[in-house]
Formats: sequence, C-alpha cells, structure tokens
Amino acid sequence: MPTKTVTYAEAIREALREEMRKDPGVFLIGEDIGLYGGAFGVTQGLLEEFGEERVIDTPISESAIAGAAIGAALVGMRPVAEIMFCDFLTLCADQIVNQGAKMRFMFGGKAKVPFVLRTPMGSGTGAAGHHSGSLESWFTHIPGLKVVAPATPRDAKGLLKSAIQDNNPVLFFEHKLLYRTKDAIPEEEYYLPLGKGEIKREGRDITIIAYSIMVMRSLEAAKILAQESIEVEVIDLRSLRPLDEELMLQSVKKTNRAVVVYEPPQFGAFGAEMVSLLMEKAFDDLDAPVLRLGGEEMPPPYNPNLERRLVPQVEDIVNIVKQVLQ
Amino acid sequence: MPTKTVTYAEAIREALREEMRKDPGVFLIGEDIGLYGGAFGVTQGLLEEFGEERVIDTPISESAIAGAAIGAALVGMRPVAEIMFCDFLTLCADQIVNQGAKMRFMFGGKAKVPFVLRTPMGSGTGAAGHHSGSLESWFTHIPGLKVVAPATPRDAKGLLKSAIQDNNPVLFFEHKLLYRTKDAIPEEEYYLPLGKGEIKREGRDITIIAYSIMVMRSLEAAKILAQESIEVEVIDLRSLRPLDEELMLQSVKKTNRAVVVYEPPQFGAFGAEMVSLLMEKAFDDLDAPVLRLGGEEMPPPYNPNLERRLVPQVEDIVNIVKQVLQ
Amino acid sequence: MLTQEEKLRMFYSMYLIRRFEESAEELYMAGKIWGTFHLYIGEEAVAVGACSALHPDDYITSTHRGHGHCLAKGADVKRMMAELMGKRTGYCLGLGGSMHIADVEKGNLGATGIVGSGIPIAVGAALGCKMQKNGKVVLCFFGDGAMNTGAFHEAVNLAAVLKLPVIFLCENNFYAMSFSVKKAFGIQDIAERAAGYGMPGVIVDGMDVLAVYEGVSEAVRRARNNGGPTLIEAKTYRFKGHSKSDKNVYRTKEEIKMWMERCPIKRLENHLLQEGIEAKVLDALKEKAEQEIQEAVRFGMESEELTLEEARRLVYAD
Amino acid sequence: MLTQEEKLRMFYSMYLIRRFEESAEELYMAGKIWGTFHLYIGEEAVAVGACSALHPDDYITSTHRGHGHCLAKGADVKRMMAELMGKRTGYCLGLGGSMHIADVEKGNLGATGIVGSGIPIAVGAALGCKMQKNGKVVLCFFGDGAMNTGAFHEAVNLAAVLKLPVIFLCENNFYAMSFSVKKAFGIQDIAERAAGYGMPGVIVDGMDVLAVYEGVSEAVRRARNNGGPTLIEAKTYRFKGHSKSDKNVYRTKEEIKMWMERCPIKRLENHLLQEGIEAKVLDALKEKAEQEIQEAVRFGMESEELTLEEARRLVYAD
Ligand SMILES: Cc1ncc(C[n+]2csc(CCOP(=O)(O)OP(=O)(O)O)c2C)c(N)n1
Ligand SMILES: Cc1ncc(C[n+]2csc(CCOP(=O)(O)OP(=O)(O)O)c2C)c(N)n1
Ligand SMILES: [Mg+2]
Ligand SMILES: [Mg+2]
Repeated sequence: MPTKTVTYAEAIREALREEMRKDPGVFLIGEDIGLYGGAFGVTQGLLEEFGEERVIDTPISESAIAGAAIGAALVGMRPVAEIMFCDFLTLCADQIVNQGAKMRFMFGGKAKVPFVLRTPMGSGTGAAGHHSGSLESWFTHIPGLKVVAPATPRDAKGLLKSAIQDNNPVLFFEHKLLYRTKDAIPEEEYYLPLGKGEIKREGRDITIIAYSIMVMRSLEAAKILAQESIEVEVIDLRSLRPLDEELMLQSVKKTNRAVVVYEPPQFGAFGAEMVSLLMEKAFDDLDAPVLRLGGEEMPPPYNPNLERRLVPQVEDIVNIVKQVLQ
Repeated sequence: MPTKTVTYAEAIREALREEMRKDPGVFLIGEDIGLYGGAFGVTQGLLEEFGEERVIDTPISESAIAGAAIGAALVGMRPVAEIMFCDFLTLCADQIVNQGAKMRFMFGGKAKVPFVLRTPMGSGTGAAGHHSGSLESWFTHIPGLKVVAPATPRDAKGLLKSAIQDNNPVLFFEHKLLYRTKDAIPEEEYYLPLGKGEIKREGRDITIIAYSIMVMRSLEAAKILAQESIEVEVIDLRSLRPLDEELMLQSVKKTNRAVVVYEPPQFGAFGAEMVSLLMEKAFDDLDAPVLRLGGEEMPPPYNPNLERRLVPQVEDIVNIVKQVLQ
Repeated sequence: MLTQEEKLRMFYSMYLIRRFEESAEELYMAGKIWGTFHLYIGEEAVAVGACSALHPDDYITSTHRGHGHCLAKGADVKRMMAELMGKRTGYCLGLGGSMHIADVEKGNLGATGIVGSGIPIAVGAALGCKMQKNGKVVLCFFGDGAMNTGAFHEAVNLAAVLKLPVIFLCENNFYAMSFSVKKAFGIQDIAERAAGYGMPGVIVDGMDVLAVYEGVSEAVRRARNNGGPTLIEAKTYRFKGHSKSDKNVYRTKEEIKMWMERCPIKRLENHLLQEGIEAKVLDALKEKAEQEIQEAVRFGMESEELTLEEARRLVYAD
Repeated sequence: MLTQEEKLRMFYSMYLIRRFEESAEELYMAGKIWGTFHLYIGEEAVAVGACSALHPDDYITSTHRGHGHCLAKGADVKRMMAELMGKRTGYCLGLGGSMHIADVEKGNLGATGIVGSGIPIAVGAALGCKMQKNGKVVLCFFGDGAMNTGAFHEAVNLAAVLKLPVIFLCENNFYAMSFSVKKAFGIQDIAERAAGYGMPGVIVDGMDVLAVYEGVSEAVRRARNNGGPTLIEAKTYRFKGHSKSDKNVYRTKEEIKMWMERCPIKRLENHLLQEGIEAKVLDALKEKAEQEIQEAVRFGMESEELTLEEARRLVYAD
C-alpha cells in the first residue's frame, strides 16, 4: 500500500478536507479557523477551498459554538466545531453534556446529534494555567458522548473521518505537542473504527496502557527498557469512550502486569477506570498491582522546568515499569 | 452531650446561620434563595434575619454567581454560593475550575479564595435529564478544589461550617433525597474536619465505601446482610477531595474485601479512584477484587421505574456484596 | 389578514392548551404524573399566536414551560399526555417527561430544563437551515429569566452577525421563578436589548393572540427574506405558580387578579363573538377539546412503560 | 485638572510599558522568555489613563494582554520581568507567567488567560467592596472580543442590577485575534451595549491618555457615589501581532501604519512639549525608564527558580 509522510496537523486537515468534499453537510465552526487557519494552523487553506459558508469564524462565544453545532446537527448537518484549547470546554460544558449528549435519549431516540468537537489538549508549550490542561476525563464520564484521543497522524486521520461520519457527538482531543510529529499514512482514503485500541508495540513482560502523547513517551520508554531485556507491550487506547476493554484484558492475560500512564492530574482521572476494569476482570491474572502514572496534583505552572515535571516523562515511565516489575 | 433532632436541610441552614452570625464576611448568593427560600427551602428565613445585603438573589446567571463569589472571596469575603442543581455546574465550570481552583497557585500563593458552593445532587425526584445528575466526579479531579458530600444532618452541619471557614474553594454536594431525613445533632456548636471519613457501621467481612445517599442505602443493605450473618463495615467518605485514604486502607486490611458504591454513571466516575488506591496500596490484603456499583450508563430517565433502576438501590448493594463474598 | 377559520383554529388551540394544563394538574394531584412541571396557563396567546405565524415545517425550540409550545406546534395530545405519564407511547417514550418533550420530525426541536440553553441550539438550527437553503425559519421560545444567561448573549449575537433566519421570542411573564423582571434588569423593556446586537426589538401584547401573530409574522417575513433575526418581547403572565412546589409568596393577589382579568382566551372569545361567531360554535370547539383531552388521558393511562433494556439502547445512535 | 507632574508621571508610565514590551520581545527572541505573550504596544494610553483615575488601593482586573495594566497600576518592573522569566522572584513565583500576573495586595486582582473570565471576578470584588463599605472601586479591563462571551453579559448585568462600584473598560483594538469587530458585532460602537443593561455607555479615544483619564474619572466618581457601573469603550490599536505566533494576515499594512501614526506616547510627548516642558526633561524620564528595565532584566536573569516541592505547597491555602 503506497504511503506518504504527513504531520499530525496535516493528517487532521486531510480528514476534514476529504469529508467536506464528500458531504456538503460537513462544515467547520470555531474561532479564527478561517483566514488565520486556527491557533495551531490545523485548518489552514480550508477557507480558500470551501469558503466562508463552510468555514465559519465566530466571535469568542464557546457556548454558542457548541450549541450552534448541536442545533445544526439536529437539523441534519454534520458540524465539526473547534474549541481553541480544551481548557475552554468549561465554557461550553452545558451544551455538550446537557444538550448534545443527552438529547437523543431524552427525546426517546427521536433525535440524532452527529457532531464532532475538536480541541487541543496538553501542556508543554509554556502557556501556563489556562492553556495547558487535559480535560478528557470529564467527558469519558458522560453517557451519550464518544471520546477520542489519537497519538499518531495515521490514527488522527482515520479516527477523525470516522468521528465525522458517526451519528453521535464525538469529542476529539488533539495533543499540541503532537501536531508537528510525522508518520507514514496510506495514500488511499481510509477509516479507523472508533472504540478500537491498538497494540503499538508487542511485549510479554508488562503492559503499558496509554493514549495520546503518552503512547509516544511509552514507546520511547519501551525502547530503553528493551535494552535491559524488559519487553513492554504498549497499548494505545485511541478511543476512551467507548473503550476497547478486550484489548487490555488480552494483553494483561499475557503480561500479568500493567501500568496506566496519562497526562492529567493523577487523582480522579480517567486512568482509574482502566485500573478498576483490570481489578474487576483480570484480578486473577495480575502478578502485581496495576499502578497509575498521572500528572502532578497542581495547575500547569509556567516555569518550564516545573512544567516538564508536571506530567509523566519518558524516564518516569521507565521508573514505574521497573517498580511494578520488582 | 445534649442533642436535638433536625433534618438535613435544617442542619445546613443552621450552619449557614451560625457562620453568618459569627462573621460579617459570610454571605449568600444564588437564585431564589431570598424570599423563596431556595428551590429546596434550605435558606428559608435567612433573608429575614440577614437582609437583602447578605442574602443576595441574582438573575439566572450561574457564571456570574460563581465568579462573583470568587471575586468577593479574593477581596476578603467568605461567600456561600448556591447553584440550584448540580447539573448547572456545567454553566459555571470555568469560573470554578479555571479561576477559583487555580488562582492561588497561578498567583504564586499570593491569593486566597475562600468560598463555598452548595449544590443539590442526585436523582429520585422525577425531574429527568437536566435536574437529576451527580457531577461530583468532575470536581474531585481538580487540584485546588475541595469536595464534600455529606450523608447525614450531623455531618452536613459540621462539615459545612468547616467548609465556610476553610480558606479554599469547597464544593458542597447535598443530596435532594436527604433534605428531609432526620438525625440527632449536638445542641452545642461543633465543627467536623474536611478530609476525614467516618466508619458508619463496623463489620469484619467486607467494607462498603460510599458517600452521600449511598451511605444510607449501604447501611440498609448492611442490616439486611447482618440477618445472614454477613458483617459489613460501611465507610462514609464524607470528603471526596481531600480523601481519607487511611480509613479505607485500615478497614480493608481488616475485611480484605471491598465494594465502592456511588450514584453517577459507573464508567469514568470518582469511584474508580478508590479502586485504584486499593489496588495500589492494599493489593496484598485483598481476597477478592474490589467491585464498583455505580449508576447506569444513561442520562436520568423520567419514568419513575426506570429512574429507580438508574442508580444503586438497597437490593443492588446486597447483591454485589454477596457477589464479592462468593 | 387572518380568516375567521384561522382565528377559530387559534381559539381551539388556546383552549386545548388550557384544558391540557388543567387536566395535567389534576393528574399530578392524583399521583398519575410526578416530578415537577411548569404550567402555561395564562400564556396561551404567545405560543398559539407565534406558531400560527409559522409554516408547519418551520422549527421551534421550547423551554421548561413547554406544553403550550408543543401543542401550538401541532403535537398529538395523546402522545404528550402519555409522555407526562411516563409511558412508551409518549413523545419521548417516557424518558423525557414534561421538561424535555421534542418532536423533531414535526419541527419541535425540543424543550430543555436548563434555562437559556435552547437558544444556541435554535441558532444552530437556523444556521443549518440557511446552509441547506430550505427556506425554513426557527422560532426560539424563552423566558425573561433566560435573557440573563450567557447562552442568550452568545447565541443571539452569533445569529445577528451571521444574519440567521431565527426569531427570538421572549415570553416575559415578569418573573423568573420568584425573581421579578424589575430586579433582574436595569431596563424598562426587555426588547431594548436587541439594539445592542444590531437587530430589531419588538414588543407585543402577549395576552392578545392576534397581536402576537402580527408581530411574529413580520419577524418571520424578515427572517425568510434574509433580513436576519428579531427579538420579540411578548408581555404575558402565568396564572399559576412557577412549578408545583411554588408557594407564590413573591406576587400579590391583586397583581395576579389583574392579569387573570386579561385572560387571553376570554379575550379572543369576546373578539370572535363580536365578529359575529355564534356562541355555540365556540362551545362545540370547547367540547371537542374536552374530548381530545379525555381521550388522551385514557390513552396515557392504558399505555405501557419502556423496559430498562430498551432505554439502554437509546443512549447512542447507530 | 491634571497637574504637569501628573502628566509627566503618565508619560513615564506609558514609556516604561512600551520599553518593557520591547525588551520582553527581545528576550523572547533570545529564548529567555517562552510560551506566548500578548504585547500591549500601542495601547499604553488606556491602561495609564485608566489607572491614573484610580486611588492606589482601588482594584483592577486584567487580561491576557496585561503587562500594561500591571505596570500602570504600579507594579514593580523587576518582579514582572522575573515572572516572565519564570523565576521565584517574580510576582507569581514563576508559576503564572505572562497571562496570570497578579498583585493582590496592591489591588491587581490578576490577569486571566480565559477571555472574559475576569469580568465576573471584577463584579464579585466590587460586591465585596460594597459590602465592606470601604469606598473602593474596581476597574475591569477586557477586550472587544470579551464582549461576546457569556461571562461578560451575566456579570455586567449583575453589576448593573446590584449597582456595584465597578467600571467596565473595553479596550477595543478592533480585533479579537484575527476576528474584526466589524464581523463580531452587529453594531457600530461597542459602547451601545451599555443601554441594554441600563448603564451609561461612554466612548473615549484610547490613543489619548488624557481623554481616557477624563472618561474613567467620571465613571469612577459615579461608582464611588453609589451610582453603579459604567461601560467605557476605549478605541485603540495593537501595533504588534495578537501573540507571538500571529502572522498578521488579517490586517492591512495601511491600517497598521495609520494607527501607528497616532502613537499615544508621541501624542502625549507633543502635548507636553507644547505645554512648555523641556525636551531634556522627557529625555531624562526615558533614560530613567531605560535603566529600570535594564535593572529588571538583570534581576530576572540572576534570580533562581522555584522547586517542585515548593510549588506543590501552593495549591491549597492552610
Ligand atoms: C440555568 C438554570 N438555572 C436555574 C434554573 C432553575 N429554574 C427553572 S425555571 C427558572 C425560572 C425561569 O424563568 P423564565 O426564563 O422567565 O421562564 P418562566 O419560568 O418564567 O417561564 C429557574 C430559575 C434552571 N432550570 N436552569
Ligand atoms: C474563552 C477564550 N476563547 C478563546 C481564547 C483564545 N484567545 C486568546 S486572546 C483572544 C482574542 C481576544 O480578543 P480581545 O478580547 O479583543 O483582546 P485583545 O487580544 O484584542 O487584546 C482569543 C480568541 C481564549 N483565551 N479564551
Ligand atoms: Mg419568566
Ligand atoms: Mg481586541
């Protein structure tokens, strides 16, 4: 299969472009996504191709952006909204959670709300307390939503295309530090299913369960550990809701040990769900407690040395794996 | 110690009244809390005693209510805001999470934001999708916040008084179905510390970890199970953040088995944190996997029979306990 | 100009709403309906006047006080009653209840329990209509209380700058729960806010169905002709408490009495009698409404409930 | 009437802000400051005019474009520079950075990275002041973009109905990032929105520090005398891109040039020269500002960083 090399940002842009070409119901709405091309340049060039009617710049009104996407979806469109930083989901949470996620059910299954909300997550850019968060855990807890957080350009493209074609609200978390990472993706059009994780590296000694940028760091850690003959299996969840339970369980059946790695503050985060599932469904397979490695219990600090220590780094992953293997 | 019998709602009102009498900086702000006395009657009579200046009715502006509380706290007041239903926290999440919770840290410790946000939680009133949620899990995940969810009038009063005197933002979740429950509380003024759970019933066979109304249902279940000679220990967390880890660990060391019971949808909820903590710190004490019993993965339905099945009931707790003991 | 037939339809619709609400209240007292609800009694002219100005396939969004909107947009009384009774034959299969009735196929994009939250949704629907070039407009109902939510502000401004085909219809019944408009606003007339968004602001007498019809019709014309949104303030009053738990301590008996004397149904009735309609024609309509309600109650009572298994399958679409 | 001494203080403050921003930009290029920031260059007259109308113990709330507000309210240049460098001697101990500088003791209740989110906080501070009867007012800075957030609407209305001592100062620099005021609003002048809340709306020339001072002074008087809030629109312009990553494709060179010719510092300088101040007096002030900046850079460079342990202890207050 012929491939080409693109960045994560380009992969996302391709997904948007392809789906917009295919279906006139797909449109983009958000702040500075037109001429400016989005705060991270993801939508660059789309205004030129699709015009102001389908690449809609809005005032700074997150709640109206999300609500407008939901309303348009209700009448048959397939909006893709952009919220410039996932920290701002706190401003449109009502529309997402109380409207978008619940409508179908509350209306007795008579409505369909197919919209995608794309949003950048994560720290590492020195933007401090209000622009460096990871709020995916909140939305994994909401029945009616789907939540996706890809780690590679290939996954980003294939999953976004599926998200756009999905008939439910999908929150699509893009990690800022991944935008410029590169990957070979198929030349041909392709889709990847929501709800399926992927083994990004096989190993027999321990399973690392991760998503988004932590997959990449876990792969780095696995390389280092391999030098000490520790063979790590790295699972990329890709979708957080629905979750690919089967993949995790199979892996842990083999490795008998697991670590869950994630970026947001460790306490009360979605990572605990994976531990709980393994507790419930793989207790007898476990040779050691499943540990979590999450972020520090603090808001994102500005100072770059502290910011680095806020979230798991490769060496932290190496250490926790060794700790579990002891 | 002389006691008196009060309802949960009265206990909360007493806490408010006592703290308002003590400190002129304490005031109330929210919708319909004055003449109307609050949607659940909790603030009845306080307008008469403290006047419109300290019992402030506002327009339907949740974000302004939370923000105003934070701003007033910043300049030295001790506001107690009421958000009429916890489902509406989605409307002021930015103020709570990005402002209230982060300010002190972002400002290098130079600010203090002592405010309390009281809000009713839970299903069981037939109010359906938008008025029956339990969103505490979201806020347990936010460094900088404290989260409290009392189960009894005694705890409600003592914890609310401490919350008002605390120098941090505290979210205080009150369960609607508890408002009319009664309890003997001390005649004398008293405070209960935030961050401390309580063993509400001792037992040696299994530990149930719960908070808010699920404590009461767990106690009911424990009575039923006692008839079959199953001795259940019921831990009431009371504070969800900070969490009384020690109490859980000690209990499980004794019982070697545990169940976590909570109302919100099971997936991705705060209950998973307790499982993860036990996994990490009590793995070798466990004779069986710690199971969770949470709510259904759906928005709150209107139909009362379905609504009842939405969240754990006494019989469900009995069943899961037996399941773990098998 | 409205024909007499149209006016009679309006009369029927208003009367039906009134009787629906009264009988819902009775059923609540009898324990056949539970939870809480918000009666539309006294405000019937707003929903009926407004929906009469729409095409059947135009959209509306509704509120927590939504029974009237729903019926005025042509809902089936049986399915509404069944919904309030939590039955599977209800509009939402018994999952939504009073505050969440929707009939998306018929253009009712649904009620909402979160004050103000339907406004962005109406704006999105209008955006969809504009993109689909289907000539439809969206009529967005909300209360005076909703005017002070952030959602109102963001959504109304977005509609104004995108020139969307939406009509914002504020049902100003002078109270948001117990909080009076006098305390909630620094202005006399809510419609004044329109100027800040660069859109027309119009005040109509919400107790006069014909005035509401006229006012909304003009806004609908503007919207359909690409003239963008309008904010309409319909001054009206709810004769009953805010919800089932309201003790009504914040309004005087005199005020309530004064407004009840302006009953919109009585008013239209008088107007029709003056136009020469015979009383027995109106009586026959009343009788018909009565029958429809009775039948709906029976239908609701006899209907079954959804199972948990079925409910679970409704969370996600395929 | 302002004394010449006061005007010279204003000149110094504006010049200091300009030089602070220029040197911050240089340090950014040199990798001594990172992340992103939003330069205030071009808008100095607004912060300085406004803060000059306040008492030292009045409060302000600031924005993502906050360096100017901070300095105008009397911040220590050294501690600001150290903050941008992420050092423990900075205002926020290096934890906040450019977008979160606060100086609560001196009355700066802090900048915020979430557009519009400082407005409810300013209102709450004003409520606190009113309850404490301390005679203080709160000056709330925000941009044109913030005017379309729900937070603005809810907070401004609350302030209006509670008659709080707060001044809403909109720095209308005609763009929110790339989005122009023309597209974001259906009205000509942003100040028109004030009418919808029943409060005075005032337009001032944001390139003229004396005009800003006058306009804000009047609003401050009103606020202090229990006359409630005012919305002031200061028309101004940012000479630089929105943030460090802006490619400036949405503004024309001509437009930028036109505004740069209206430089507020040059303007005050000319005014002072015309009033008979000798050029060397101004030169001496410039020299002094220069020194202050140099010293601040040195201070920042030499300062240490906070440890993780220390940072952890700052999440909660005792
Ligand atoms: C966001 C939000 N805040 C508060 C409430 C509680 N509540 C329900 S209806 C209502 C009053 C609404 O007033 P208005 O918009 O004027 O409509 P009305 O009830 O008068 O028809 C309130 C405060 C709510 N449902 N949603
Ligand atoms: C709620 C929110 N939405 C979007 C952003 C991204 N953003 C940062 S500044 C800005 C523009 C703000 O415009 P304005 O309020 O006019 O202030 P200016 O930058 O022009 O001074 C935007 C969109 C943000 N920080 N917060
Ligand atoms: Mg009302
Ligand atoms: Mg601007």
